[in-house]
Amino acid sequence: MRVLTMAKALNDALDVGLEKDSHVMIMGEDVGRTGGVFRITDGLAEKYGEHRVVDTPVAESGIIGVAFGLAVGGMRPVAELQFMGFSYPAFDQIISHVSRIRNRSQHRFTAPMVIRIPYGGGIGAAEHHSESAEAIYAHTPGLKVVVPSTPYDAKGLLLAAIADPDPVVFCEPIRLYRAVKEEVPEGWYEVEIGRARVEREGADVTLISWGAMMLETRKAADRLADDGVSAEVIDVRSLVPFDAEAVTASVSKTGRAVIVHEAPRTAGFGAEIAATIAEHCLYSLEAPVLRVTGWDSVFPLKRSEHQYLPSVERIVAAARKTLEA
Amino acid sequence: MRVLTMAKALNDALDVGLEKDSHVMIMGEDVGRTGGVFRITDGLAEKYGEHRVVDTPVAESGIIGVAFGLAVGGMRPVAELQFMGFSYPAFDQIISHVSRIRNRSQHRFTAPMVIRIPYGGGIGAAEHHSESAEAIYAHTPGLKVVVPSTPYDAKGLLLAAIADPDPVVFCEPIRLYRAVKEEVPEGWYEVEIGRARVEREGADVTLISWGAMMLETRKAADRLADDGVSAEVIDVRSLVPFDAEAVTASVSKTGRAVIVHEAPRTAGFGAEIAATIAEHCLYSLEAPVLRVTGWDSVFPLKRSEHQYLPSVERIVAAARKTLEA
Amino acid sequence: MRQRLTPSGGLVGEAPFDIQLTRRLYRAMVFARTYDRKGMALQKQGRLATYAPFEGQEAAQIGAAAALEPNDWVVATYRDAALMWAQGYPWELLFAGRTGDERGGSPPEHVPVMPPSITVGGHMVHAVGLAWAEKLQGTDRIALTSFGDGATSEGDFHEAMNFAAVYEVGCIFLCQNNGWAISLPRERQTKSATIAEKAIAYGMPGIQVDGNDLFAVYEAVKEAADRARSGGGPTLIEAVTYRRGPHTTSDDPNRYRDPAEVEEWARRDPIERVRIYLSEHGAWDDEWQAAIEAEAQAEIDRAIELAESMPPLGPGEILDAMFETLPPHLEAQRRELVEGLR
Amino acid sequence: MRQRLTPSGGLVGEAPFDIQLTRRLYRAMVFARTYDRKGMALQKQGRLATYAPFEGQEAAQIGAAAALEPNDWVVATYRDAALMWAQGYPWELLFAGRTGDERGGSPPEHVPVMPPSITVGGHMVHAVGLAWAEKLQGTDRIALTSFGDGATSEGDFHEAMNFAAVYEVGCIFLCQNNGWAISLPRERQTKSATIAEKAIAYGMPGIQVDGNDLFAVYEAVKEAADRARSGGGPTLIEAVTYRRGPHTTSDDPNRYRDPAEVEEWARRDPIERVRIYLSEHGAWDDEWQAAIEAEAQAEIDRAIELAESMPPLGPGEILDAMFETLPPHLEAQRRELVEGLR
Ligand SMILES: Cc1ncc(C[n+]2csc(CCOP(=O)(O)OP(=O)(O)O)c2C)c(N)n1
Ligand SMILES: Cc1ncc(C[n+]2csc(CCOP(=O)(O)OP(=O)(O)O)c2C)c(N)n1
Ligand SMILES: [Mg+2]
Ligand SMILES: [Mg+2]
Repeated sequence: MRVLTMAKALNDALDVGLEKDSHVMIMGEDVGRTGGVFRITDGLAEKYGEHRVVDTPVAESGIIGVAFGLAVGGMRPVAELQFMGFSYPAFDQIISHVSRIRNRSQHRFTAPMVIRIPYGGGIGAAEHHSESAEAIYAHTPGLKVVVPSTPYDAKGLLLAAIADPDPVVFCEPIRLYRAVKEEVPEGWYEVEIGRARVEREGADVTLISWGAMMLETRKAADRLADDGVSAEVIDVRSLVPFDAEAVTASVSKTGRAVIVHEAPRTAGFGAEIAATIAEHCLYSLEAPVLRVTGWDSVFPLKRSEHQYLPSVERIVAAARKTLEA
Repeated sequence: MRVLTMAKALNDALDVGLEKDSHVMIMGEDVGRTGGVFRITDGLAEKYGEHRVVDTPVAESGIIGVAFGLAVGGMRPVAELQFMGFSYPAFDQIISHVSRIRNRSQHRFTAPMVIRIPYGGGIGAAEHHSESAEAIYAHTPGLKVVVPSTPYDAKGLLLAAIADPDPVVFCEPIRLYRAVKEEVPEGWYEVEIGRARVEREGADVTLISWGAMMLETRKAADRLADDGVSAEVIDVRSLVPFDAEAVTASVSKTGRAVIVHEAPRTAGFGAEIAATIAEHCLYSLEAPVLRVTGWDSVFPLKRSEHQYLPSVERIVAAARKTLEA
Repeated sequence: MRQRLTPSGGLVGEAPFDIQLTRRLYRAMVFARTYDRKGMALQKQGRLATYAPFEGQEAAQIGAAAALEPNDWVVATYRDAALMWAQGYPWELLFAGRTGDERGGSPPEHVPVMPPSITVGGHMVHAVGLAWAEKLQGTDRIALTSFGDGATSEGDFHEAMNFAAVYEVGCIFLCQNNGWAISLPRERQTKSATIAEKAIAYGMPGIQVDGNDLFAVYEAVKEAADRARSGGGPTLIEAVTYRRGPHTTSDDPNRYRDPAEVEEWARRDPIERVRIYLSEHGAWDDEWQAAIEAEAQAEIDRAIELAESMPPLGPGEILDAMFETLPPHLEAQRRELVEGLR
Repeated sequence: MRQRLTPSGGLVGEAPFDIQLTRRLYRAMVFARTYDRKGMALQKQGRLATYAPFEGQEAAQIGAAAALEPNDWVVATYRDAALMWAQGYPWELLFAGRTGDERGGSPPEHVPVMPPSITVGGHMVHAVGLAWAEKLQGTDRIALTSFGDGATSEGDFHEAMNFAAVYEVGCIFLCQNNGWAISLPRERQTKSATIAEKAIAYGMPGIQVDGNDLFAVYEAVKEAADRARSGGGPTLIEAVTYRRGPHTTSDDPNRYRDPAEVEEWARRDPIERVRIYLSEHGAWDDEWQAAIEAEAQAEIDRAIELAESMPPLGPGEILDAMFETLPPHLEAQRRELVEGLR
């Protein structure tokens, strides 16, 4: 089987999606001729034409609002917002319209569309280019919110998102685009939206994360293993619907939980997970539920990025703390 | 002392603010001649002139972005967004600019401004008019987020917000504008931002809420008292900074917590509070931390509002559940 | 400003259609006004939530719809009940929305009208997307979006106009400039002399018409529709009219505007001028007037009855349209909801 | 399109200022280009994060700044280093920002220039607010905001223009139309024939000038500044220029544009035409050129050294400018941060 990066796996998913259904179209800033700033749409405009892979003006609200109209009108748009920091001008369209039309019209109109958003830090990018606003979308009823951390999941989840009858915010961890390669099947396959993945079984503590932070989380589990601590690692993959069952089953078993994300801590999605655990696993808990997260600050510029992002050390230290508790 | 509604107390705070500092100005849709759709700015344009109480075009991003420029330029704007549902078009300005300029410029430029946002449901309003998006603002580093539930706090917190050197999102529970009256001092006084208020002491369970849900929460505490259950009631008042100390002190004492808010549950601010409790009070907890919240749905229209809003019954039932656990 | 029918019913140039159609549209305007006045009255009785009246804007709405084909898209606002109805949206659903029932947003399958937009400005881009979807799917359906003068201040107006022109989609932008955005008069919303000239910024034709003139509105929209349908792209139409009532039933216009202005505009009534015209052509009499008013009354009464006899959404049903299939957390919340209502 | 100086250095009409000032501005443009090329070179060495070059746009930026008073506000973008520097922003801070240091956003107290906007379109409203603040405080300071052609597609452009005109604030909107928004050419961004004519939509004067023409840009901005300062309100200026480099160092323009276009524009170089003009007036020679190039090189090198010798923010300092005083939760996080770095 072909071994692909996440970037290529996503490109492949879009290719397969465009191929299969003539209603699928791609739109966004620079997605056409130049193949997107991360080259995720590379070659697709040439292959499918500029009416199916459409460069748009620099106007995020317009992109999402027009994509919404396209979706209601029978198309299956996959809209790219260049960076999560540039999804904010489209926020009103996403929250007031995209997420609500099915309810507003009681199923009469629907917006089956995908909003692809490169997100997260760790590449020394300029201001606004390292945002992690997934909790904001997760707090918006009517959206599904998905974050792959592997090439296989990226393709399978993106195809599931394209097939989904409801709008999906598809968060792509920039740092993972080219960080790892793995085998990715050809053609159409789906990874079910709403299922976490227990990436590694363990007995002593559950490490819960998603997106690029899976890199550090995996390493932290390795580090803990070296010291004889058996960490279970869960890749959440889907924030909405959130697989509460997978998380509570694991924490009920291990009695300890550390949640890792790079978004700011306060009211981040880690809080939701901790709250879920506090509600459902209290009697199994042997230690406080800890969060290792970005700080309640602006994401720093290149020189100070390392101060912000959760490190392997911080994750290991938190896990140890739960073990000592 | 005068006995005022929250609406009048807010009007009074603005009056005192405009009076005291000629840099204070009010801007927003219909805030001038007609005194705002909720009459919070009633009479102020007449008293201070239309250059200090300014009607704006219908353009929320413009209102906040221009207010931001005014603040950086030395003014103290108090911008009104007509309903929280109409704060979304301004979201980019709030998150990308208002909340960040101090950090972006390392204290060189600042945006001391207040964003007043009527919010919440319960008055049978049209679509988009009953939003509770406080968690989104609370998740935005660089903003303070305040929610009064009494006329006294409303005035004191609004004056504190006007005096604050940093931007404050000031959420005004629509349902409380005219629901209760209380004594409100004349002139300038401040209620410190960042302090919760233990509204009622109790021993058995802590009920934590803010905004309009304080009405139901108080009633639930009464109902519980009738049955011999002593509930401690905390009005959070300030989501950022959040008074974790007040909450953890209380829950450490009672061993039980029920958090009440009307925003959708997933990733709502209740999750943050539950997570804080799960981290800091685990060894005192005698029951799972419960949340009584709005559902993960669009806020329903008038005829079904009662299905959505947390009721006294639901709060009482949750408290009982923690007591039976 | 284009005009075909003066306030005193005089024709300027030629009538765009025959007397039969004029009578039909006159009748539609009478229906619309009946609905609107009933809406105001019902709200005062507490039977509707906030109501936004459109009295005085009937020609703009009925005239525009008359120029469309039955399956053209309409994407309009809280003040566009007449337009939406004329394109097929049933009165009872328009009422149902106002009683505070989600099902008011769900027109029958064959009606190409979106539920009314409550946010100002955000819906125009949707019409652009719909028009584009039709173009991509090779149909000849077009889209008309209606909005107020105030809405042109929103950034989304700009983005919608720009996208429509860039992709040359068949979208008609119908601005009902009714002089006010709640309490803000047109002159203080924007410095451009007209709304129509804003079209220049997008390389799009812009037309200003007398919005109280059924013929002129019809003609302008027809021209735009023909252009749109034949691939000529979008058009901005400014229909100059007036909001004779309050912004909504929660509003008190006496706080900010001179009643004399309202009287002035009452004299330019869009229905009366068609009545005079018809009358002068021997196509109107008291009897017919009484007959259509009675019909209108009956139809509107029936619509209210239908709307009010709808049982409210059952316990838990408020969650049922959040997704095509409820995910587990919503299933759980639904159970909790039903439990909590017991 | 207004022009005062042709690509071959010929004067059209009169020069807007004397030879001495022309020499000063020529020198400034040489400094700007030196900075810009150094920026590209340093990025390739990995010493700067992404860099957005402005080669070819020097006249637009230096000409605009020359028409301002020293305390007028400038609110500009990632591609406006020359403009910002000309208004007092130190080179070393411009570099510092590009190395990825927050202190690059903190100009000295007396410099009325906002840190560069990285988001497209969102900063223009800020300039409107600043200009309004000055008006309300009774000063005669005005504000100039600079942005690209692509930025005019954003809703915030529309809202900024509209607010500026409605409140008649002293704000100059300077659009550097450099032909491209990353890979999207000007013609596919919007259907209007020019950017300048978008001003009509706001009842504002709009001027299109040759943006590679120092004299024409200066003159247009001066005219707008005079109007703004005397209470005449805002102006939109479209400076037609060209982005000769890539969008940023992460971009490969060969994927989407014809190199012939770049060559074409190299022949319209904004610096060269001033050189010819000066030379023809006996105010330029090789020696002086060598001297100012050396000065520029030295100043830019010193700036880099300053920027690179800045120690990075110390542990925990990334939190210190979140609020005037750190609230308890940030104090706690700060301790956790410092702890975690040990
Ligand atoms: C985004 C948004 N902002 C504010 C409002 C509140 N609001 C409702 S109608 C209105 C005025 C709209 O004026 P106009 O577009 O002229 O339409 P009209 O009501 O006159 O028909 C405002 C400000 C809203 N509904 N949506
Ligand atoms: C709100 C927002 N959307 C998208 C981007 C990504 N982006 C950066 S520059 C740019 C193109 C801007 O073009 P233009 O305004 O013409 O300025 P230029 O780069 O040509 O100077 C884009 C799309 C951004 N920075 N901000
Ligand atoms: Mg209006
Ligand atoms: Mg450009």
